[in-house]
Amino acid sequence: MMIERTLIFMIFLVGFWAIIANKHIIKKIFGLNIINAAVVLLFILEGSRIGTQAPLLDMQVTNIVDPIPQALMLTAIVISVCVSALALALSVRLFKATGSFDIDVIQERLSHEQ
Amino acid sequence: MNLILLVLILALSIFVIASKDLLHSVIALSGISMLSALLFVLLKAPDVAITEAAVGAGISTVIFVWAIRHTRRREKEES
Amino acid sequence: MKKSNLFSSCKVLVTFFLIAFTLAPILLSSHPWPNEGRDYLFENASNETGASNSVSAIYLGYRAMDTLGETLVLLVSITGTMTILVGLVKKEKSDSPNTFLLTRDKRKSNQLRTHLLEVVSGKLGPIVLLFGFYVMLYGHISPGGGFQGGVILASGIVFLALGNQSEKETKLNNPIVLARIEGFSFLALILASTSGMLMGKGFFGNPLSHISANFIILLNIIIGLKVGTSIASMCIAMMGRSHDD
Amino acid sequence: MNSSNLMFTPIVLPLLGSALILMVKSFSSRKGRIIAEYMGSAIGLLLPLASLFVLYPVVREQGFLQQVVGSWDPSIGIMYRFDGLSFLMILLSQLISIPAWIYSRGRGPKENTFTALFLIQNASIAAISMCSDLFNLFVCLEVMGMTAYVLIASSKKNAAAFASFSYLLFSSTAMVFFLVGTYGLYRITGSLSYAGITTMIPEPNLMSSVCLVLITVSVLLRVAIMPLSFWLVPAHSKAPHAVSAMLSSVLLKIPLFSLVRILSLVSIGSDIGLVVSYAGAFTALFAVLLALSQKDAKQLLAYHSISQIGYITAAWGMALHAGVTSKTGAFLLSVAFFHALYHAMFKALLFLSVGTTTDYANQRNVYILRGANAQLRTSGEKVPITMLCYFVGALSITAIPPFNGFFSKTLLTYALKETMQYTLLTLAGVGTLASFIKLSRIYLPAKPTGQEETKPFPKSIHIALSVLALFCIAGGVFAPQVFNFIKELLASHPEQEQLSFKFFTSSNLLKVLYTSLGGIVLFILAVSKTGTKLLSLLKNLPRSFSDAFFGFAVSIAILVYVLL
Repeated sequence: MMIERTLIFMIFLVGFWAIIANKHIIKKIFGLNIINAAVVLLFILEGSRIGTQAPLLDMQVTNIVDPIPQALMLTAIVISVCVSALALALSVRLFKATGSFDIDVIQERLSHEQ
Repeated sequence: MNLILLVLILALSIFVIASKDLLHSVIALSGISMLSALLFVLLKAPDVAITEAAVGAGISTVIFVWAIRHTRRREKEES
Repeated sequence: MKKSNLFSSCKVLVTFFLIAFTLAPILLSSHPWPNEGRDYLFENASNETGASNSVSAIYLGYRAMDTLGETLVLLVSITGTMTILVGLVKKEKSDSPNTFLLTRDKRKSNQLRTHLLEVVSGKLGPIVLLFGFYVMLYGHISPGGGFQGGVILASGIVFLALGNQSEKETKLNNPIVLARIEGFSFLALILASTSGMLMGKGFFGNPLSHISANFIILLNIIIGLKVGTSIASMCIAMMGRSHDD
Repeated sequence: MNSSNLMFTPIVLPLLGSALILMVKSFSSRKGRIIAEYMGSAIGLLLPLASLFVLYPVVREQGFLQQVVGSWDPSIGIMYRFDGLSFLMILLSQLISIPAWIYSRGRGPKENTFTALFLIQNASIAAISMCSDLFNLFVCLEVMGMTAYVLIASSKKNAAAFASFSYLLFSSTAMVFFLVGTYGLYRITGSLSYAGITTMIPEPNLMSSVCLVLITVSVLLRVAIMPLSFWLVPAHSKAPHAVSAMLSSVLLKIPLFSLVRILSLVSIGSDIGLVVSYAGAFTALFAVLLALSQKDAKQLLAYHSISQIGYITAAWGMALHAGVTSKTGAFLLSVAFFHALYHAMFKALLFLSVGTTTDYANQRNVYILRGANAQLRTSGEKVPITMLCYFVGALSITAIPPFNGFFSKTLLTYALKETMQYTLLTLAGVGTLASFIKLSRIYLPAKPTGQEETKPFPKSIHIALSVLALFCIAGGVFAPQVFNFIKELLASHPEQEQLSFKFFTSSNLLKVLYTSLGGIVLFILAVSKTGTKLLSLLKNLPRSFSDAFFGFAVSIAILVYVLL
C-alpha cells in the first residue's frame, strides 16, 4: 500500500522536475501530463481500496469501489488533455516564430519584438 | 500486479524526461497512458480506463505527434 | 555566467524539495478512505437517476455541472487550437504540402500513406463509427458514455477521411458539416440543461421525471455528437484542411 | 420560474448567447453572423443585468439563495449559493465586460469566436462566484483560465503567444496542486462541498492545513500577489486591449473573492488571511517601484494592476483575519470589494485609453512618445476624448479627490489604520503618483507630425471610454451610497448603521497633498541620474521561468510554516 503511494509520489516528482528544471517547452508539457497522470492514478488507486467490484449496480453486486473519484477523474483527464493541446499549439507557434524550443531563448528573442 | 505496472510507469516517465528524441518521448507517454488504462481496469474503474485509453493514449498522442512533425524532432544539444 | 547558473540550479533544487516536503503528507497519507458517498450511491444511484452505471449517474446526474464545464473547456481549447492552426497553415501553405489529404500529385511524402492504410482505414471507419455509437448509447448501463463514445466517433471519422480513395469529400468528413453538427449540439446541450428550469426541476434537472434514464441518454447523445465532431474537425484541420471563413 | 431558478440565469444566458453565435456561424453567411453576434451579446451581456435587478430584493430579504444543481441530495450534488458576494461579483464582471466588448467592436479582435469566448468567460465568472463545491470550483477556474489563454493568444503578436503559454503552464501546474488539495480534503472528509468539508474537519491537523494551503496558493496565483505574479505582466501587456481590461479588472478579483467562501468557514482561514494581507501590502509597494522603472506603457499599467491588487488583498486578508461574520471583518471585506470595484473601473479605462493612444501613435515607449494627443488628432479624433478619459483614470488611480479612487483608497487606508500595512500602502500611493506623472508625459504637447487623415475614428472606442469615465466620476460623486450598498449586501447582521466615516476631513485632504508632493519629489528623483540607474537595476532583475515556480514553492512553504 505504502509502496504504491510512494511510487506515485515519485512519478509526480519526476513530472514536476521536468516542469521546473527542463528548459525545453515540450518537455515541460510532458511534465504537466505526467503530474496529471500521477494525480489521476492516486485518486483511482485510493478510491478502489474500499471495495472489490466495479461500480455497475447489478443485482448481485454488493461491495463496489468508490465511484466518485472515478467520475471526477473523467473530468480531470479531459481537462488535462485540453490544456496540453492548447499548450502544444502555442508552442508550435512559438517555434515557428523563434526557431527554438528553449524557454529562455524564446523569451529573449521575443523581448526585442515591439 | 499493481506494483509492476506502477514501476513500469515510473520507468517510462523517467524515459520521457530523459530521452533526447521527442518522438520516443511521445510514444513513451502514450505507453504511460496505456499502462494506466490497464491499471484502471484492474482497479475496477472501467469508465476511466476507456477514457484514458481513448483520450490519453489516442487524442493526445495524435496532437503531440502533429506538433513534433511540424517542428523539430530532436532536442538540440547545447552548443 | 557560471555563478548565476549555479544560483538558478540551487533555486530549482530548493523548489523541488520544498514541494516534495509539503506534498509528502498528502500523497503518502494513509487516512482511511471515506465511504459515505459510496454508500449513498450504492443505495440510491440506480433509483434516483435510472442509470445502473453509477459513474455515469454521477457524471451526468449528480455532478452534471462539472460535465458542462468540461465540455466548455474542450470547446474553448479546440477553438483556440484551431485558430492558431489556421494561422499556421495559412502561412506555410505554399512551401510544405506534406499533408495527408492533398491529392496524390501534390503530396510530397507519399511513402507514409500506403495503399494498405487507405484500404484498411476506409473499411474500418464504419465499424469504428458503429462502435462509437454503441459506447455512446449504452453509457448508462455499461462502461462508457457520451464523451468516450464521441472520441471513438471522432477516430471513425478520421479513418473515413484517411481511407478516402476517390479524393472526394463525403458528408461526414466535410468540415462545414462537422461544424454545423457541433454548433447545433452545443445549443442543444444548453437548452437541455435549462429545460429542467422550465419544468420546475431546477437547473440541469431531469425535465421528465427523476426515475428514468432518458435524460442521461439524451445528454450522452448530445455530448457524444459535440465531442466527436469537434475533435474530428480539429484532426482534419491538423491534416491541412479547415472550415475557412 | 421561481427566484431560485433565476439565480442560474447569469450562467445560462451568456452560454445561450455564445451557443447562438457559434451555431449561426456555421450555418449562415456574413450578414447573418453579424446579426447573431449582436443578438448573442445582447442576450449574454444585458439580460444578466436585468436578472440581477430582479434578484436584488430577494437577496436583500433572504440573505442568500441556494440550490443543488439538478435538485439532488445536498450530500452528493453540487451546491450553488447566491448571496451578496456573488451578486456583487457578477455585477462587477457585467459592468466592465459591457464597455470592454463595445471597445472590441472598434479595435479589439473582431472574429465571431471572440464574442463567443468572451461570453463563455462571463458565464464561468458567474459560476465561480456562486459555486460552493471544490471540484466544481476547479472546473470553473479551468474554464475561465482556458478562455483567458485563448483570448490572450488571439493577438497577432508572437509575444502574446509566449505570454499565453507562460500563463497556461504556470496556472495549469498550480491547478494540479489544487487537485492534490482536493484529494486530501476528500480523503479526510468524504465530501466536496464547502459545508460538508467544514463540518467534517474537527480541529486543524497537518494534512487538512496543507491541503487548504495548496488550494489557497493555487487560487491566489491567478490573483497574482507578489511571489506569484510572474505571469501577469506579459499576459496583461501583450493581450488585445479589451482583453487586458477584462483580465486586470475582473479576472484578478473573482478568484480572490471566491476564496472567501471556503476560507471564512475554516478556522485556519484567519491565519492565512493575516499572511496574505502582509504579502499584499508588500506587493503594493514593490510593484509600484517596478512600475516606476518600466518603459513600456502597457507594462507600466500591468505593474499597477499588481500593486492595486496588493491594496485589495491587504484589506481582504485582514477581513479574513477578523472573521468575515464579525463587524470589523464585514467592514474590511466591503472596503476590499469597494476598492476592487473602483479599481476595475479606472484600470479598465486606463488600459483602453492608453492602448488606443499607443496604437495610433505606434509607439509604446514612454520615454520616446510625446504629443500623443496630436497623433490621435491626425488619425481622425476630433474631440480629445481619449486624452480626457485617460486623465480621469489617472487622477482616479492616484487618489485625487473628486474621482472615485480617492474614496476607495482613503477608506481602505483608514480601515487598516494602526497596522504595518498602513505605512506600506501610503508609500505605495506616493509611488503610484510618481509613475503616473511619468506615464502622463506621453500627452505632453510636441510638434505635430504626419498628415491629417480623413479616416473616421471608431465611435465604439469613444462610447466605451466615456461609459467607463462616467463610472469613475459617478463613483466619486456617489461614493458613500455605493459603499453602503456594498456593505448592506456583504454584512450578515441585519442591523447595520450607515457609514459614519467622513471623506472630506482636513486630515484626509492634507494626506492627499502630502502624497502628491511626495509623488512629485519621487518623480524628480526617479528621472535624476542616480534614480535612473537604480531603477534600471530594478528593472533588469533576472526574471526567468524557474523563478516563478520558486515563488510558488516558497509561498506554499511559508504558509505551511506559519500554520504549524
